[in-house]
Amino acid sequence: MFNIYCPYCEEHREEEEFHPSGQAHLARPADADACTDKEWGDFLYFRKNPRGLHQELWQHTAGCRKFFNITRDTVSYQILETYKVGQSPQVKLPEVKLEEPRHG
Amino acid sequence: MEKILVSDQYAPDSLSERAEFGDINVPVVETALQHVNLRQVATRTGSGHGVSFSELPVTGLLVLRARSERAALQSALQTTVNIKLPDTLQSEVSVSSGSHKSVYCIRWVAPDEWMLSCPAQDAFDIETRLRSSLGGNSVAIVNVTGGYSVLQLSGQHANDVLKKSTVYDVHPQNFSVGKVVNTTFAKAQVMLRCVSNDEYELIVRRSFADYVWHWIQVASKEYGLSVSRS
Amino acid sequence: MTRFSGFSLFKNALQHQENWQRMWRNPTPKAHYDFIVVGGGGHGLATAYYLAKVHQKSSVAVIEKGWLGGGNTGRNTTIVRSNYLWDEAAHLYEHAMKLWEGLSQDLNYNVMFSQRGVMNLGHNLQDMRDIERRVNANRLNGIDGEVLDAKQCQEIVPIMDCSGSTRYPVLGASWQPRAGVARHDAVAWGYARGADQLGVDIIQQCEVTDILVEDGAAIGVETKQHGTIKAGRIGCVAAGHSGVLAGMAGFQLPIESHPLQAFVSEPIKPILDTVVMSNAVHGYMSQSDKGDLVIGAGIDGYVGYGQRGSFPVIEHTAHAIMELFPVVSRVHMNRQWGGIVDTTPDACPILSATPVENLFFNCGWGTGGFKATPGSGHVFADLLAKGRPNKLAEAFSMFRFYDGALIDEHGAAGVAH
Amino acid sequence: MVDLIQGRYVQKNRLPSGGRINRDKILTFRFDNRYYKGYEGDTIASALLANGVKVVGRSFKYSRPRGIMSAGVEEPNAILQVGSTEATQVPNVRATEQPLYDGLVCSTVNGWPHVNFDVMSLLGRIGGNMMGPGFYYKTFMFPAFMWETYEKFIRRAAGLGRAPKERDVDSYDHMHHHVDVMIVGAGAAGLSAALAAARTGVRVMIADERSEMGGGLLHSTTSIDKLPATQWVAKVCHELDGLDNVVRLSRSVVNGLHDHNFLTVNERRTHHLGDQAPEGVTRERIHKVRAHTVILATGAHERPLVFGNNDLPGCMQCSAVSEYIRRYAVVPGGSLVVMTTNDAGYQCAFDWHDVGREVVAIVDTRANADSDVIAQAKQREITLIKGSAVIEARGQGRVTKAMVASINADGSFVTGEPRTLICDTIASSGGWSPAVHLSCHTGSRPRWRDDILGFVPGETHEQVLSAGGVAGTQTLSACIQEGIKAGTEAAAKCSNSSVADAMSAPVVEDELHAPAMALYLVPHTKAPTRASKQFVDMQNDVTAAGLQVSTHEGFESIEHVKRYTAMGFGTDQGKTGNVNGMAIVAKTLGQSIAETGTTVFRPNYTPVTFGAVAGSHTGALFDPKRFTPMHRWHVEHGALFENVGQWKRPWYFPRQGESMQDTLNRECVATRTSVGILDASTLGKIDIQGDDAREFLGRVYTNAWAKLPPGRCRYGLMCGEDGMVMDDGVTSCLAENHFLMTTTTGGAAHVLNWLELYHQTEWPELDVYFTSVTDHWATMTIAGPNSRALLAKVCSDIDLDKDAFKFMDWRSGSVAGVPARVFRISFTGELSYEINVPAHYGLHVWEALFEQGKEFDLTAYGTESMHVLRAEKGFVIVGQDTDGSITPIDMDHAWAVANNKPFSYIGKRGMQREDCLRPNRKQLVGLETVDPAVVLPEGAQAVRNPEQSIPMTMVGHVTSSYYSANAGRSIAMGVIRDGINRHGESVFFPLADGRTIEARIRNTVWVDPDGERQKS
Repeated sequence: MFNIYCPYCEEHREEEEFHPSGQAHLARPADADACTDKEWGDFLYFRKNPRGLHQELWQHTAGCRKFFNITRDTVSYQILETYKVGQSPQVKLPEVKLEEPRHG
Repeated sequence: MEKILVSDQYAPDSLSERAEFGDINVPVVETALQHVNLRQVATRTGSGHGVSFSELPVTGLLVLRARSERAALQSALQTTVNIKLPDTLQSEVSVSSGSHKSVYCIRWVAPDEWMLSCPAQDAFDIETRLRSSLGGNSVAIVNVTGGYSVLQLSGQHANDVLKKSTVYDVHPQNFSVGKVVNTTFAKAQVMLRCVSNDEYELIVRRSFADYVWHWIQVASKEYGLSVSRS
Repeated sequence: MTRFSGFSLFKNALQHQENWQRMWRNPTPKAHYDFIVVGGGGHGLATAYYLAKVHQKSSVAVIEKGWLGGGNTGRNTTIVRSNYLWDEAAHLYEHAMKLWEGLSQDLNYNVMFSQRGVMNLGHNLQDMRDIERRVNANRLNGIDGEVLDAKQCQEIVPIMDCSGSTRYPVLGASWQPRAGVARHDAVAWGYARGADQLGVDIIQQCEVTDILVEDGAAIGVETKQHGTIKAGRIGCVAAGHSGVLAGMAGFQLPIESHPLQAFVSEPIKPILDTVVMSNAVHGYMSQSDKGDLVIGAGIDGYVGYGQRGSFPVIEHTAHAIMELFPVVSRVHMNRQWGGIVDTTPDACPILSATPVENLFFNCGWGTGGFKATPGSGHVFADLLAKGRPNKLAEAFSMFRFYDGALIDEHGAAGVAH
Repeated sequence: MVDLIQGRYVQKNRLPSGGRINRDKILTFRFDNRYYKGYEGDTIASALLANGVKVVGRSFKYSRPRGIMSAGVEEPNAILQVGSTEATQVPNVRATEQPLYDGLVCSTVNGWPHVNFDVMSLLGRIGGNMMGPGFYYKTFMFPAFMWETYEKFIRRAAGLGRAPKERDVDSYDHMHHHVDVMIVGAGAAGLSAALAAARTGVRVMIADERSEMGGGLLHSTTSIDKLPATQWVAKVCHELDGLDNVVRLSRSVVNGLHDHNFLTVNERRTHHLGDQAPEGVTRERIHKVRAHTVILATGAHERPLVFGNNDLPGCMQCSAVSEYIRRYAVVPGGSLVVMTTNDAGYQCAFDWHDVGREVVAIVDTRANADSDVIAQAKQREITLIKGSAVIEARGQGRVTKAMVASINADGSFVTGEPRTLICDTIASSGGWSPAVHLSCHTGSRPRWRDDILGFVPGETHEQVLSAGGVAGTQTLSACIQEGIKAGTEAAAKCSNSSVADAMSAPVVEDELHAPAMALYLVPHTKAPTRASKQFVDMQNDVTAAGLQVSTHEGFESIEHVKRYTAMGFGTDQGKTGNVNGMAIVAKTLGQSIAETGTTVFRPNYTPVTFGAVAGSHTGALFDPKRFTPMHRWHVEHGALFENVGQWKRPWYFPRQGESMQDTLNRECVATRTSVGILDASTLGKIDIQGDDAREFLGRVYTNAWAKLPPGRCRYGLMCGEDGMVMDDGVTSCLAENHFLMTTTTGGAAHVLNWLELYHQTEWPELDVYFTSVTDHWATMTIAGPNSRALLAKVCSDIDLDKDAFKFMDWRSGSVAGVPARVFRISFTGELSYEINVPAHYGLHVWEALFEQGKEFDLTAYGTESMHVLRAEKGFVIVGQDTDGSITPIDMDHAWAVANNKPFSYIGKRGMQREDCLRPNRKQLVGLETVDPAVVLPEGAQAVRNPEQSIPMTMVGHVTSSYYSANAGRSIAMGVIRDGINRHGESVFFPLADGRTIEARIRNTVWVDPDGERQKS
């Protein structure tokens, strides 16, 4: 069970106070109406799901109710950093090769 | 389909004597635990005093929100109720008058959120004065007086009851007098304040108050629970 | 290869068990196969088995990075049922159910498929509406199902608290008599033995490190232990690792891999002869032939490949189990563990071509993978053999997440596991 | 009766003095219907051994008699049923762990008619040869239909103990702790670590599974700082108890070490007192501990050696023999043969010898070992047989002989003729397996060390240290030193004021040790498949031969072998067997143990009751019940309640003699003809303030909000980004920058988080604040033609004139003397007011309305009538009429979709995806049964052609269906493919009971189609 540092409360708190909200830094397309079905589908459903370092969004639901980001290793479950929404992570993630998938 | 549902009761010691009321123009105020009739329970308990419990009368509660205009809120508070926003996270600022302690108390909730408590009858007035003092500033004030029940837990085993109930580190070394945290309380949530050594304030959502009361009864069993009149 | 029977057991007993044959070979991989199945769990081995058996493919390899059945096959709570709400899912799982019903004989390997019935409880009025809806749909799809009231539930499961005095009283249930449980490891081993007998090369301890793509088409895999192995078509069936494999081929999947936890009690004398599931209070339980109570929990909310989750999930499940079966209070929980489940947004699998030609994925089974094993392998073998989906697979294309034709099994109660 | 039997069962193996037992407190207990006596301080196992009881169980597969093998948690055999009443039955209690108390009742879990004369053992002897590994997979397949019959027989043999049939009388709880240093295990290393850490002032917790701390020191003969070890232990415990920064937990098993140093500790608070916990005390407690640093000082388990018939009662671990003698003053037999690969094994022979019983021989598998203990053996004139091994035990139901033969140097074969030694106990020691279990729980893999012949904790990314036996350390002085070092280091990590050298190492004199021999399976003159059974995992009857056969069959991974043979899957989780098993597999495959793999343990270290895991969250505290301010009134007026999420909502208010339908008819008719009242307090309510509140609403709702003026309300529809309906409710404009949003009861929390998510992550630039006010407001809806007249009686400061206070207006004023917000909105289609007052006035206002409503026969109605009334008007309930696959267009709510808004609101793009635009989607329609008396079942599936064969093509289903007294017929709603274009067509509903109901598709409005009433 995780021990999570809330960057807003500036304390470590137990996982039970938090709720995970999926991949971090998912940006809603600025011009949603101009998106193709594929672009919209990518935003809606397709995720990095890495085995290793991952940036994810959590909410301090039982505490300050703020959303914030965590860089966490999805295998060792170690949390490398937590940072506020709008801030940039300090831990660099490995490059992932991603070609443009064809819509077949 | 045969539908089975149970007629539901509150937690033990439930239905109390009905409050009498005649003239409808005299509103009857009910706290969340009115049905338990704690006053009556208080006269009956005598078994051990490891933990003492009480429900405060309806307390005025205002949620205060401000981001960039925190300073404006600060000064509005100072002019209206002469109180400051807490400087540090998870802390409170109280103002007392006379024999009453904490007539006003502001608790840190989040970087842009505080909870102000005050006498119930003042809540509307304070809200109005704050609003007029703030003018067009982007600050939110919400009267949530009816939304919560304010409970007090004290005694030499009060801290043990908290350890059974919340995941937060309530060891006095970490949770010292004047600290306020929002955290879990069993399967409910609580705004928890360390009022003094072995004395804690629990602000819980009104609809959960009965559950919290029931939980406290079970968790205090081994220490002896006494209910104090409030 | 020895056929298993009472006679072979007797004969081997006389020979002090010294003459059993290997169940599968340990072949050295060839440079090229017509078909490579990545992943030696139940689904992958079943795929290989049906490629060889139904489609008479002779050049098939299964590549497994660890040991056969070492992923979710050996970690799940072994429930088999087919009473899914939506037509597409119901047809796929019922296809699997029909294969389950003859599987031990087909494989000559007793997978201990025990049709002891599965009960999905309803605890509120909306649960009961959803149960009615699902059972009605099942019946018209030719899948057995009944709606039970609380009294009938009590008769089938005497240890369950159906008194009505619980926090969320049991109002009724859906009941699929043909559903049940099977012995998970045996499924992998049975398929492995069957596939090996039909000439499939099963290569264990061989980790795929890259999927080789040329001109938009997959041509083989790079492995850690055996270098490059080329292939005509590649099928990835690696629950818990699908996203990683897709990344090797250069695309993402609509999948997140989450921990799913389960636990067993110590063996006790039988008290539960069926499978009881409750989504509303989050827990399900059956009892194995050894006497262990096998209990499943909900999914942890974060991505996790650690084959473990967080303790509160275990606690919540224990609360639910105690609520339903108060007599287990003094029974001991023995062991807990976790699997990695690939969850999709609509709680339905992906059996699909991909943006890379000759590369196919069978993944996203979420919590429902084990029960589909024979059907999944059968349908995926067809997809690999022919290169295009058959009627059962059609709806499960990964591209449904672009056009929006989701099959939303989240929408119906009692179907998440 | 007790006295009668007592004479026959004297404690013949109890020594006249010694041990850590209280001889003044004699305890009587019952084992398999016979009474025995023991002393306070005994475990069941020590008391049984004292009484000369040999057989305590039958094995699972072969039904062989089994005796007590160990003295601790690693015990595989002595698994008992404990409990004197039905409600206090506990299955599968390890006799070696359970303290004895007066009146304890226990019994063996297998064996019929008696554990000493088990019929099944005949079957086991005959069938045992057939039941090799994988037995079940290879048979019972023919004929296929017989499997279920076979399985019934298999299940009959299932299980060890039994669950009680009654509800538990005891309670359980949890407690959270946050500490700097958590020490697991209170042997020499753990106690040293605790003291070293505690003296620095950091927060320390130490937990140990036994009733007394001290571990092996409690039966040790050595001295520490010139004190007997037991006195040193007492001194340390005393000091720890005097420090207020220390929590010391005995009888507390650390069962799990989870991520980020979170530990679960199972404290058995009353197991030593009796069946049932004393009043007010929980039977077990789980301490949930978050620690900065964890020190594992869990020690090691002695490995018994694997040899022929090593499961016979009388075969024990060497250390267990010592422990019984020295701690419990019990000698488990008369004549002892010791077999050991190491020096530690000698101690039990000395202990046995020193209390005056016969040591037949010490059989040392090493040919040339030389060390202090060997000298001591000679001093005692104990027969020492070097370079040999006990290759087989013999005896009927208990050991009577040991077959001893010389073996070669690496222990792979027998070199000499076996000879027979007469004895009743064979103690063996194959070395020590560090108790690495906890170190594995977060994914770390233990590492094999050839020098200590055991696995030690592997690399970890957590702050976890190990000290003592678990780290492979074998001398007492080193254990203590490591403990001090770990304690000091751990304390320094979390404290600035670390006291350097808070503790110096006590003086301990170690003996000279000779290296141990690597031996696991003792060779036999015959191959394992032909020799008498050599057990590796006693509980699951896994033999050396079974392991070899498995590898021959292709199960080469240790994980495969374990699963194929069930090795390590017992309740002891392979504490004594796993390493032996791995060694045997490694040897069969010609690999080293390190190559063969490692053994990974999962929580729990020892089994823990479900009651303990659940804690207090059972029964009435399973889940919170949320009550509205008017709940008391509902209870007093006979309401039946419906669970809606955690809320208790009045479902309906039956009167004497009414059926449910009678009640609904009465409630619905009263509402439409006079006035009804609904407690709507559970609706989610969110206060929204800020200059951009309006803009924000426009982005999260599908419809337009730009022009809603203060004083007005509007229905809003909310979708997910996929365009599917997610929630709905009325939102009111309180002021230009202030709104009150309502949500469904079940959706309240989700919607608030949804708004926060979008505000905090997507649109932080918008000036807006959200606050839940659900609990603040008591909400009551009065509906019906008389609702205005009723309101007028309790409200004098709002102009209720129909033109002054119009439909979809809201006003503030006072109701029954209480400040209120009154909303003229309607979910029934009637003239209707929703009165909101602060919750503490809720009951007052509610009762005032009833007081004043007498003349209108004001009728309370519940959620069921609310459903009927809204369905009569075609109003949907999100979550009932929708299921996450319905767009606003599908719901026939195109009117609530404003696609000309400048911002692409949430859901807009989603509902324009290809599949959402296709024809033939399921759409919400009314369904009118041909027979008006027939009510369609909710959930019934629709087909266009009822004559088709199965599988049928289904075109939709019924979402809501009721009998409507107001419409005088059944009414229903459902989703039907292309339904909006097919009004007037028939669909058919084939039901499970054989009926097929025909219904015509129509609009969803059954009452007041023009909507005149709500505007009246």
